[in-house]
Amino acid sequence: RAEGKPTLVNSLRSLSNPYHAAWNKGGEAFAKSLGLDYVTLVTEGDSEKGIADIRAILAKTGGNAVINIDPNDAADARPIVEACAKAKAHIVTQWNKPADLHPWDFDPYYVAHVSFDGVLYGEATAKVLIESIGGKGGILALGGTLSNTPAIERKAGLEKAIAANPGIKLLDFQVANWQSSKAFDTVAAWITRFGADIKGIWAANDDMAIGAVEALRAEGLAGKVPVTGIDGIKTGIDAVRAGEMVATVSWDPFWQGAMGLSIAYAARTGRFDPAKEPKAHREVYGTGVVVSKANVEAFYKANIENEPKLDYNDLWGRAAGQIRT
Amino acid sequence: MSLATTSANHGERLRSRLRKTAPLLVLVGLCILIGVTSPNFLSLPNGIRVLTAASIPMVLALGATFVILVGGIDLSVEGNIALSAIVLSLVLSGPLGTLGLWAVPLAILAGAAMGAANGAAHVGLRIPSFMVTLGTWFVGLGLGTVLLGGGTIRIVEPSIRALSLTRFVGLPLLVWIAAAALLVAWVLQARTRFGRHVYAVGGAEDLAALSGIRVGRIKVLVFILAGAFYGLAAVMSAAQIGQGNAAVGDGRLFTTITAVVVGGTSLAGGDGGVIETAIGVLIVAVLANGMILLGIPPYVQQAVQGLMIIAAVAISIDHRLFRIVK
Amino acid sequence: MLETIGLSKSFGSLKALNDIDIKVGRGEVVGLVGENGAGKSTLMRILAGVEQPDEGELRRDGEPIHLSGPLDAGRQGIGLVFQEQSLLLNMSVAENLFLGREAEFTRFGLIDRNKLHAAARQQLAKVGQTIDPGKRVSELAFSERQMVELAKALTLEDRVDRDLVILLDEPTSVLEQAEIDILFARVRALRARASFVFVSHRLDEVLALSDRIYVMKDGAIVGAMPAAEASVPKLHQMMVGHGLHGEYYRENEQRPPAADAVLVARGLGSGRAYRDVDLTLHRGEVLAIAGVIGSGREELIRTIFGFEPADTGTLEVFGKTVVLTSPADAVARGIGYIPRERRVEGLVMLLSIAVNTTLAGLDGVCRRGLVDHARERAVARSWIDRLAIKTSGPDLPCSSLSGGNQQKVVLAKWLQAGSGILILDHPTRGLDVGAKEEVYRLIREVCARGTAVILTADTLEETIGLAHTILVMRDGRVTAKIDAAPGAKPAQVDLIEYMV
Amino acid sequence: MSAVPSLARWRDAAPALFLAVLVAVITVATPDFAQPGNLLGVLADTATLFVLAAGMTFVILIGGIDLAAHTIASLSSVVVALLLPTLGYGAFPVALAVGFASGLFSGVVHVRLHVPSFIATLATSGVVSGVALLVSDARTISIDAAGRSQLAWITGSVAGVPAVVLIAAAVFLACAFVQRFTRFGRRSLAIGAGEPAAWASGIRVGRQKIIAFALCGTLAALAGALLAGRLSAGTPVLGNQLLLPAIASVIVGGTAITGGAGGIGRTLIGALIITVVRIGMTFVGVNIFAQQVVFGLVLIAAVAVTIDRTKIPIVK
Ligand SMILES: Nc1ncnc2c1ncn2[C@@H]1O[C@H](COP(=O)(O)OP(=O)(O)OP(=O)(O)O)[C@@H](O)[C@H]1O
Ligand SMILES: Nc1ncnc2c1ncn2[C@@H]1O[C@H](COP(=O)(O)OP(=O)(O)OP(=O)(O)O)[C@@H](O)[C@H]1O
Ligand SMILES: [Mg+2]
Ligand SMILES: [Mg+2]
Repeated sequence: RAEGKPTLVNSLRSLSNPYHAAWNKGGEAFAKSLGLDYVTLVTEGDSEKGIADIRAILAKTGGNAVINIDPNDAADARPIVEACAKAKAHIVTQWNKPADLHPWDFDPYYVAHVSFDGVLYGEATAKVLIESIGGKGGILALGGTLSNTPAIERKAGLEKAIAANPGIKLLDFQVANWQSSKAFDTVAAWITRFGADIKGIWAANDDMAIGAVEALRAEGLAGKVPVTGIDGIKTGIDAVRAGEMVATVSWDPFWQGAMGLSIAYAARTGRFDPAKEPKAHREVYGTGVVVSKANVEAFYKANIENEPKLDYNDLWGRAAGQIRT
Repeated sequence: MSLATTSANHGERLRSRLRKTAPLLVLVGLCILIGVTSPNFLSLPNGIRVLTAASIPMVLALGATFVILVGGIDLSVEGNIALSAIVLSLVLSGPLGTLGLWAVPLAILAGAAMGAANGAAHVGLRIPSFMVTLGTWFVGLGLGTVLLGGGTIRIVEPSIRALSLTRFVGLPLLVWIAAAALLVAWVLQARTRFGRHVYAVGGAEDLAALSGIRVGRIKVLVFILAGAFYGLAAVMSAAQIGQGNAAVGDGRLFTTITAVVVGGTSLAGGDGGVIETAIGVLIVAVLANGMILLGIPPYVQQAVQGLMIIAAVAISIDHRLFRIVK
Repeated sequence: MLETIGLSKSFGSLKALNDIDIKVGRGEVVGLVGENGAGKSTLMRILAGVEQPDEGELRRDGEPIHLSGPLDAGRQGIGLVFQEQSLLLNMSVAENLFLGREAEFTRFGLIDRNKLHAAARQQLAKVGQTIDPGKRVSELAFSERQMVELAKALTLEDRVDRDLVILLDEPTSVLEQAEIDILFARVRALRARASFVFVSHRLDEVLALSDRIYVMKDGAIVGAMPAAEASVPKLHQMMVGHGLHGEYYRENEQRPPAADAVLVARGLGSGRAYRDVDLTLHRGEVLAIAGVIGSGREELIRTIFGFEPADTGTLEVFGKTVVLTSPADAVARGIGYIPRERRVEGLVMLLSIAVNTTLAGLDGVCRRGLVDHARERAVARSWIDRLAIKTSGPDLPCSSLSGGNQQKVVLAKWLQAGSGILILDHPTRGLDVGAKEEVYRLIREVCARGTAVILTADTLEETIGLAHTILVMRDGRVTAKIDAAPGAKPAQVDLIEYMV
Repeated sequence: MSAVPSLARWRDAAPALFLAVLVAVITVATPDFAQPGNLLGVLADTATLFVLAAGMTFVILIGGIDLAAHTIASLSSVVVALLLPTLGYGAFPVALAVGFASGLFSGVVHVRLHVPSFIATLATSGVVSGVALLVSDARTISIDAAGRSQLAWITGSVAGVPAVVLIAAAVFLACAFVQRFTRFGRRSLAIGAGEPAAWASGIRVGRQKIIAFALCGTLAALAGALLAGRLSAGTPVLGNQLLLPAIASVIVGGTAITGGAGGIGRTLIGALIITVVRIGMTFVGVNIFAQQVVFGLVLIAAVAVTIDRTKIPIVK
């Protein structure tokens, strides 16, 4: 059976958020373009379930699978990659993996790891925020869950931007677990504590940014205190268009869902030999788009109003260098 | 009868009264404590913010109170919110977009329907409520995800957003809704037959049945009522953050049950009530608000909150009355 | 006006009722007696619509009726005062009295609390009680609860126009004499409107109150006679199958206690409940404590078992001064306790007889610290034999046993634990005469083997009959210590003098 | 002895039958499922969940609940990952001790302060995750290649059987032994089925309860160590999604949530049911959007079949 057509597999954290829903759509679109079977796996945040599901799919397909995964936790990547290599299935990981696990340790099955530079983009949104308040004043920051790697990186980016702008003071940092409702209550309490000292709010994702915007709106401050998010979900883009958020970053999850599979599929079908690819293509940063007032309308037309058009064969078009460790 | 026993009873009752008011004292003490260290806390605008933050948990906890009073537990809170919020946003954004406020009763109906399913499975199949509602938690989240394909719908309908953005006598409508829900719940609990029967079933359902109370029906009604409250809370959440998706209810379950228990309602059933719950909700809301005002670092917030809640419950539980605590 | 024709009811393979025909006439008080497990409560529950018969029918004034539930029975004027307490502890007296009938007190769907409380006060007055209707039932004494139960059944009076049938299932077992008098007076006064079915294990009461008496045995009626023609020995003969032993307590078989003291209390006191209590208990002695409710005797024995520590005084057990802060402490010192509420504090009803037998003395069936199941079963079996517990095996849950047999398992538990001091808190409550005799025999037996017993009994008669020594308490103080050696028993009046 | 098993026997066998039917249905749909290799994989994937649920069983049997077990597992994974480089195998006993202490804390707060276990353990979970975040500095701690050699007892296999399966089997036997043959086991059952009677029989109820929580904490820590082994890393959130499946395993097996009836054997079957349903859905190819719905419904169906209502007079 290993000679037959491979099954395409996307494994994600959950389907109940827009980010992963778009990722899944990308995977579906790619599978449709090739007419291959497509399976989605969801970890529901449970590492054990994520690993068990991968094992199950490997057992079911006899290893004839191409897997694109956003591991639930960095730690999950190793057992998953080991299982894939053992079953001779090709895999691309995204976002999370332990620093000491490398694709070239498992040639040719561990094709690549794709991530986005959280520090870079956390800094980028912070810069837009700082700029929008004229480089002076107090800002607040909403983080994701404390131990999450992207959350940590994005916060590091924020701190870099603040360090570069002595006029800016980080009044407080709180985590809102990526949730808008928690962000709402946190920002409300901040308004009590800091009042007019609040010049801007930086959030590690769009959901929390939306919660912040709404908390500001409830106090008649929406649009007056600039907010930034990250992720580029539709409601975030809408808020940028409305001027209530000043920036977000789009990772293009549609691209992640499609191209992760495309890269691994290309390796499986022999279009390239991973072992011969440079490291910059094995541990690769993708390109995010910082969406701000300047480019939001164009972005909206190209990506939200229309389904993004991708060239599935352009494997490295968005490669932005090798991942730092 | 001798004097000794009657006056002993007197002392006993006095103490149990004191214990009953303990959660209120804890709340007041907490407010004073935070107020002293962070004077802004006691300002009017912050009072309004605390009430706003308490409004959604309040409605959720009111629903859960009834379930806990009959001796059950409802874990489906988050699933129910997801489903109801998505029904709301679909009705608003779908072909029926002009329905406006009418989407609200539909969402509440969706919540009530899920409650009815809980009650029917619990009573009809004789499955512990813990397990039924654990199951329907997944079912609700799943249905919500299916209906929306995982996306988010923005809610722009002004009449819905008004629930969060319009103020009446200085308070957002959300707070008024929570207050109205509290009033309705209190009347139901304290002044209606239904309320009496809820306590009877929670006290001892076999004995209640002997007095001719239809235990099964009361339980189903309780789950429906709870579901309707969750549906209302879903509407409020969606109105507050202006979007509906399967994640709007995330993290609500444990805070809800915590609030109920902190208020002094016994998880064994039959004891406590919605006024107690209201105080419990306020304790939890004040604590959350206070921790940010005091600038307690995120690392230790959960721990601090946990310890405070242990303290609050330990102070207010009357261990003479509740010898057996499970 | 109420009759049953060929009623039968089975629980699984057990035939609890077999072809029962009884009649209750207008204004009549019908006594119903029988051993534990004879089927009395089952019959009462069917009459009250709580359970449905498998066969047979009920007739009301000659018309066949079908009772689908307790409410239905209420509509027919039939009310039941339950054997087990049926009040909800978490609700107020008034709420309990009118539970299920709140509709009568609602206006626009809301309950009118004042109206409810007024009605409750009126209802309580009928049974001579002035309890605050807003009080939680959990705050009431057991006897008060029983009177509230009666008042609850009597709410039928105002509800139904026709004649009433009130079913009283062992209403007197938790009452003191004064309250029993109120109850009986009430029953007699109501005969103009109501008939009664009265179940009790106290045969003299049944004889005193009833017009006619039915005797049940093994689910069938084995005798019916006017009360005038009945007597305690005759009823006993019919129920148990053998005659009543000439002398109930067999004084001649009581052995005198030994001289050595096993438990000595000096100046014991606890809050307002009791104070300055001195007592000495000897090996093989039955020390009975007499007193009305509020005399402090309940609290005193609970102190001795470690439920509530005393505030003052000292306690010496087997020669050692001890402070008992929990039952575990008491058990470790060799004290055992047979509670009044055996379903709650005596047995773990859903677990097997074997497990319950070793609950307090698990060490006895352990080998190298581990539970030896074979040994445990053997031990349980031997107790089943020695105490003649009616059951088909040690693995059955205690919930399958009748009251008397449950009591024997509790006793077995303490004997297995090797307790040298047993506290018996109303040990014969709810037991039939045969079972009572059984318990009396066991008490004599354990005393003969050196166990010392502290007893609070159901009746004065029992107190006097069983005790070697009687301590009388009033208002928290010991008012008399009366010798009750066999052959030199005091009279009841001698005790009452010190009790009230 | 009759040839036809009595009703009671059928009732005891209900959970196992349900499991067998599940496996049969999945195998019919996708025969590969029943391959020995895959079945061993299923067992291995059940191991961690089972160990956590085993601890939970003790607590649920006495009528309590432990909502901190998952955070204890996470903390333990962090402790293992942090200490493995310096302490080597010594890291595991330390992790177990930390779990024991956390469970002890829950138990003491619950029993001595009379706080309902639901709240006491919820609060403990906050404290424990706080500690986990602090000691790990909120980061994933990878176990490097050197450390991984000391994980062989978790990651390896013996005669083709994954080591975790053997560990879980040992835990099962130990727990079954404790429940059946120790005084603690017997007393917990009595406490769950009739706390007042147990107390009035001289059982030190408080102490037994605390032991149950401490045991649960220790087993949770073992589960965390297994997780750390399987993932070669410790993180402060590693076990976080295991709480509900663990509780569900206990109840799906037929142990009463109110305590007093059930046991470790039932939990084993319950954990297998949970894993088989989850993996089975992937195998059969149930639509991803429908999976949560199916999972929820199967849970409900499973309990409907498995609970022994004769031992639970009132279903709450
Ligand atoms: N729900 C039930 N399930 C099984 N057996 C039952 C049930 N109720 C009663 N029995 C059995 O039916 C028989 C009659 O019980 P019942 O309670 O009517 O006796 P009783 O005459 O009232 O005894 P007592 O004097 O102890 O109150 C007993 O053997 C009892 O064990
Ligand atoms: N006065 C009482 N009446 C009935 N039950 C009680 C009473 N006091 C305690 N209990 C029972 O004991 C349990 C725990 O009580 P406690 O904390 O005193 O432990 P303990 O049984 O005395 O054991 P330890 O020796 O470990 O203290 C309670 O949950 C309850 O079941
Ligand atoms: Mg009876
Ligand atoms: Mg103690």
